[in-house]
Amino acid sequence: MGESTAVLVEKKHRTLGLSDEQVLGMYRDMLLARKLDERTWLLNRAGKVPFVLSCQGQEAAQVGAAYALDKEKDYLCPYYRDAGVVLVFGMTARELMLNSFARAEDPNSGGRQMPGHFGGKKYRILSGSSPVTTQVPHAVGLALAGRMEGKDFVSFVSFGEGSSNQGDFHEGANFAGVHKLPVIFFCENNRYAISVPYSKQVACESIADRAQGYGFPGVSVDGSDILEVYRVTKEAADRARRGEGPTLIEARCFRFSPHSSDDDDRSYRPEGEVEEDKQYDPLRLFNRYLKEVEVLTDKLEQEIHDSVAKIVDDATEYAENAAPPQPEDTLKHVYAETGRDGKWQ
Amino acid sequence: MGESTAVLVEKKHRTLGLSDEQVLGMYRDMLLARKLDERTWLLNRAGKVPFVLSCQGQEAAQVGAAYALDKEKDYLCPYYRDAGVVLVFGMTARELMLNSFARAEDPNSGGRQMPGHFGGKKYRILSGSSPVTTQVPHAVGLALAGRMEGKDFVSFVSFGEGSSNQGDFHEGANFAGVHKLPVIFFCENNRYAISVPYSKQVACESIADRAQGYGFPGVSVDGSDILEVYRVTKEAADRARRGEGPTLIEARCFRFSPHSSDDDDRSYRPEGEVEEDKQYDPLRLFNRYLKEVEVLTDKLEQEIHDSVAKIVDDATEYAENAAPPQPEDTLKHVYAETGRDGKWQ
Amino acid sequence: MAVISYIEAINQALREEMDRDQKVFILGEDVGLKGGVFKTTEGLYDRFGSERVLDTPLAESAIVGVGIGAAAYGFKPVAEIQFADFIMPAVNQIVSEAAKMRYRSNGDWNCPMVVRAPYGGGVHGGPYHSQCIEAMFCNVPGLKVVAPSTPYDMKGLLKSSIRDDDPVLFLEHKRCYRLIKGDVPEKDYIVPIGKADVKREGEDITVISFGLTLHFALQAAERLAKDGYSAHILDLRTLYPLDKEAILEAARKTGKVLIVHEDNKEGGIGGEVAAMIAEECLFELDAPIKRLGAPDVPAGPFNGVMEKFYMLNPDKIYEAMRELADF
Amino acid sequence: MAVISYIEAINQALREEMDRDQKVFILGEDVGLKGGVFKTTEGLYDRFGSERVLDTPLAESAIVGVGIGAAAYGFKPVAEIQFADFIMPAVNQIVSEAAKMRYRSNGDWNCPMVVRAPYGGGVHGGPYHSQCIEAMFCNVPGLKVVAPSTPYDMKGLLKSSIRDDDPVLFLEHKRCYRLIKGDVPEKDYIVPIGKADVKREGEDITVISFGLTLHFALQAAERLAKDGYSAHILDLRTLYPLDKEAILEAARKTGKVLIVHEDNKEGGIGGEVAAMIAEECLFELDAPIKRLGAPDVPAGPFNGVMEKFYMLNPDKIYEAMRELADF
Ligand SMILES: Cc1ncc(C[n+]2csc(CCOP(=O)(O)OP(=O)(O)O)c2C)c(N)n1
Ligand SMILES: Cc1ncc(C[n+]2csc(CCOP(=O)(O)OP(=O)(O)O)c2C)c(N)n1
Ligand SMILES: [Mg+2]
Ligand SMILES: [Mg+2]
Repeated sequence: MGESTAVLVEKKHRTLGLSDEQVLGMYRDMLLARKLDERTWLLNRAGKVPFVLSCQGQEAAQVGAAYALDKEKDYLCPYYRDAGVVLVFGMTARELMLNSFARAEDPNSGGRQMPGHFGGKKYRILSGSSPVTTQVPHAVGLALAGRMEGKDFVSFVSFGEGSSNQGDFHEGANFAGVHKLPVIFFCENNRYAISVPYSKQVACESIADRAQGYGFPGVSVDGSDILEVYRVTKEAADRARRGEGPTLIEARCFRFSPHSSDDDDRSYRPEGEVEEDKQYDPLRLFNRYLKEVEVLTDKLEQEIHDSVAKIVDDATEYAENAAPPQPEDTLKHVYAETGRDGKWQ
Repeated sequence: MGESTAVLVEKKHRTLGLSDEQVLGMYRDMLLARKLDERTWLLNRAGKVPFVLSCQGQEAAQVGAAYALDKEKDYLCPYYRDAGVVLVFGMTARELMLNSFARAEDPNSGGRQMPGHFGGKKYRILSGSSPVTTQVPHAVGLALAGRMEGKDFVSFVSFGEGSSNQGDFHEGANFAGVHKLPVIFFCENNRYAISVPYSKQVACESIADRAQGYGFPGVSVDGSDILEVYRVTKEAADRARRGEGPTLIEARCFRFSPHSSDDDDRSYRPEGEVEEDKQYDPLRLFNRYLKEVEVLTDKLEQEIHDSVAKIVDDATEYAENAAPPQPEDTLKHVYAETGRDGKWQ
Repeated sequence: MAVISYIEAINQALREEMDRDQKVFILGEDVGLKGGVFKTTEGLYDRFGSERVLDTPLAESAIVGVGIGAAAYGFKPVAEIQFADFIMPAVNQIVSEAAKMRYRSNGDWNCPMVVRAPYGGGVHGGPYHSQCIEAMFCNVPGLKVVAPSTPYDMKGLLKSSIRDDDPVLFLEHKRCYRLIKGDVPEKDYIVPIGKADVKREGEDITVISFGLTLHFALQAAERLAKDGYSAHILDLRTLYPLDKEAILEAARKTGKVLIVHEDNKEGGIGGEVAAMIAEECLFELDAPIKRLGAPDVPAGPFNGVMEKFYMLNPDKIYEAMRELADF
Repeated sequence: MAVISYIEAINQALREEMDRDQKVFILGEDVGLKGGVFKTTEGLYDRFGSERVLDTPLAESAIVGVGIGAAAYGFKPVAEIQFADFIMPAVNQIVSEAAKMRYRSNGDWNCPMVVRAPYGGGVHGGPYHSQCIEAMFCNVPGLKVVAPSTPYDMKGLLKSSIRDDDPVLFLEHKRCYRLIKGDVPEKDYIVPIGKADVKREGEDITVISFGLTLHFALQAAERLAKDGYSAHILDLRTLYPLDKEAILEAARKTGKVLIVHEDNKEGGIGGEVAAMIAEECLFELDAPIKRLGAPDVPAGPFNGVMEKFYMLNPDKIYEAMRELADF
């Protein structure tokens, strides 16, 4: 029976059209996200990195969703935990570490924003801010722009479940629904908004229930199951590209870390909860799957882990030694500096 | 068969626990709302009243809902078309006309606000403003206050379907859902937001669909059928008073007038649409029902119409002759004038 | 040159810019089929279609937020807020997002969008269709705030704003829409953002204003001229960042300054104008820097008697000008 | 008297007012079980329960809007905005609703609520956890804006604000939370809203400030004293409406005025302060009215080097004070 399960499970990624190389890539990206994250906590405790926002527990949701998109043309409006998403779209470990160290070379903001505030035109990642959920209408605007240009890209926006209670979620989703725009609304529901548990945030069973009010499908998916996340996101992307409009996806995740490096979650999380949640550690689950289907051998696993460790070391060293911005850089980029006709000088 | 229908129908208001007197009162209030409204348009065209916002076509929804509430204790956050709601709660024709003429004595705002911006502490009507949907969280706050005091009143808030697309609708409804507060969210869906038709405002079939995202029931009702509106609102009020939380009601209405006296709807409404909609004139439908069940006789009808006409004349005359505010009144009521401890002087 | 109204200038600027650049599009409530509640977008829906003149759901934060996304992509959205009073739900998108997009991304992304908003009183609009909202936005680096007073400036500044690479809050005084008329060239021209303009040369006192009150001041200046005093009148045109050089030059010109705006006096942008002068050319002044604004109560009671009391008019401005001239 | 911190003063004021008046309650994000992200509400959840210390959904417009409804009913809500930067989604509820409730209802309804918001930089917060937001609200009749600098004022002003019959935007400088300590009486007292306070008597120059920069100015004054100059320092405490009388008196006292605030210079509230002086006592001045604020770029780059460049500090303030003293 172990055999047949393995075969059944094996069918899973192949059925989804994912090659062995691809799932290994997914595994590697999850692992890289996790390991970079763990490193930033160490750096934070060592006083080298002033702030950390974690992706731990949400890597399957992030990497699974990102793999379902087209890295060559789709647009992202990620949120602060989405290291897993931006890594898949090409942001390098060095770039993420430059971001954590707030170095001049950081492509996200040149050290201007807190870590986790992603952005990069070359990756089609729209710069994000701290006030939650503002990115939702932006994603709708990107999709609208694509539609007006006759492009077939999809616009992907992610946010926490707490953030889905902001007006901007409602207004953005409704706009996309009315205009049937190619947007994927991706909610990473880790059941906490800082200290506030799900039951004090929303009264519906699933954030996906909200889609009905906007006239498009809502899907809830196990966010620890990377292949399921891939599957539903791929379906949403296909729908969107076919011109059938938006989808709301809720990925049910866990938050393994405190909200941020400034938070102490012991005051509000039941003892033992995190440990229990870690049963569903997406990394471990995917590792197990890949071994069961014999795509990941012990040797390969070792190689991947070694290579990821090297990448993390290299990124840390590179970023730590990179130059900070110049003080006067503070004055740059408030407005465009060179003019076109009629422009500010 | 005509007979038996009548009997069946007759059962309707009785089944709902409404006496003949009550339904006649409802008819009278609908008629009064309609007639006052018609008069203000005449006054507007005559240059006497600078602005009109109409309730025509929505009277059944308004009066039906208001009758289902407890006039002695429930709180209202109505919107600008809700003459029918506030009349039931005790606002007089004179007061409404004082509002239209912007007189000093106007209890809503002393001539400070445009007509249709209702408010009156004595009626438990919280003062409303022009930016749409801001009243939704207010109603939730009133309900929260009642809950904290152990009161059993219900808080009723109404708004157009266009306004249900504002963030404040979402945030307010979600808050009420989480805290299971006694709020009735009452959407008067007249299928237009000024010139924008329903299809360009929302993509869901009914505004009531949105309730699912907040974990409470959503009901769509024929807003031209006053008894149905009464029924569903009564149910919602009972639920709320039993501590079972909010309800979202969509009343499907028609807008018989242009958006306001500043609007010309011929540029955007299909020709003949209003005429067709008038088949469902709630006043006519209720009149027919009351006659079918023989509660309204021709004689009674005449009496009611005469008395309403008199009330409208009296209100008009009274308000027209009432004093305007003093210019310097402009400076009053920015802050409290007399201090308590620690207060602004 | 043709004489057109302030509102016609808006309509022309929009049409010409949309003809000129396929990336320009309009979004807002009732801007399409209806042509806007004031008719500023009249005829554009027919000419450019429902995609480029987009009737949106009733949701200001989304109107601006969706515009930001499209602008970041490379479009040039012109978002209409139906009344400036209703911009409040969009403050987060304007201040936190549009204005900071370039800065926070270290110049990687930008947000070339215009947010048009009809502001001001004198139209029986009550407290929510009368407000001046500029002060709220004239402290937001990354944003530009423009408020033209004449059809010529309107057309030229709206074009500049649409062509600008950064977000512009574009304020139109709704009382001026049909009241103010003026010469406008037939051919394409622009008026640069960031430059104030002397609307009347004079020697005795300097009046600094913009919008409706600028016209009132011009009228008052005529009356003052009969008293034998000549007023120098500067139209700010851009409210943020202010044209400091022009302000100081105008102040120095006469040494007596009166700042006039329709907004409440305390916290109105007149404070910044006065402060610039008091910081940079205090000793060139011959009189205290005077400001005239609305009383510090919420803008615009609906009742006509109260509205008149609240609003400035040429007489009230004349009194203040005369007093300063006599000083 | 006991020496307590600025943040302790907040916590005490909240606790005492909640003890004193059953109608006072707190609502906001993470204010309950967690005791607030800064711990301002620590211990209150245990003492008063989940209903009077309400953890809300993540939705600022609802936090304020629900508060307004409860305040209109007769409660005294104290709404917490987690960081002042996140007040933007609630601007409509604050400006259109809370501030205008009394006026628009002709005095029939009112809105006695407090909106607390931690503002200011110097905490490695980046562009969205560092902003000064007062300028946006200091032009809104019906609203009061309070920003204490010391534990004594904090406790007394928070009590006054909670007892006030009108809405108060209550600004707490988050860098001061644990940095600033001071004497606070054991027994109940209040500090009146609307009154500025002389924090240091002096003869040579007048410095007008509030918040963190007030403390920097006090430090700079010590250094300046060694140069032989004495600085008179006024703490605004209430930012809207301003205490004009106290401002003019302080300006007259020395004839040389420096206004200092952490916010961007252009459009900051220093403009209004300077304008009041330039309008009312220009000829009593011996020097131009100087202002010192942040450069006109979005507040608070995250990187420490840039943040330091952006923020004022005692040295920068000393330089400006010395220059004015030498004038
Ligand atoms: C408008 C706004 N309000 C408050 C905050 C402070 N804040 C940052 S993250 C957060 C909780 C977000 O919860 P959720 O959306 O569930 O995302 P998660 O962090 O759990 O992934 C809060 C309250 C903010 N960033 N923006
Ligand atoms: C925030 C805000 N934006 C815009 C407006 C202008 N406006 C007034 S009513 C209205 C349409 C409202 O439509 P709906 O909610 O369907 O109500 P209806 O008038 O149809 O009853 C608009 C756009 C407003 N009052 N407030
Ligand atoms: Mg969460
Ligand atoms: Mg409608």
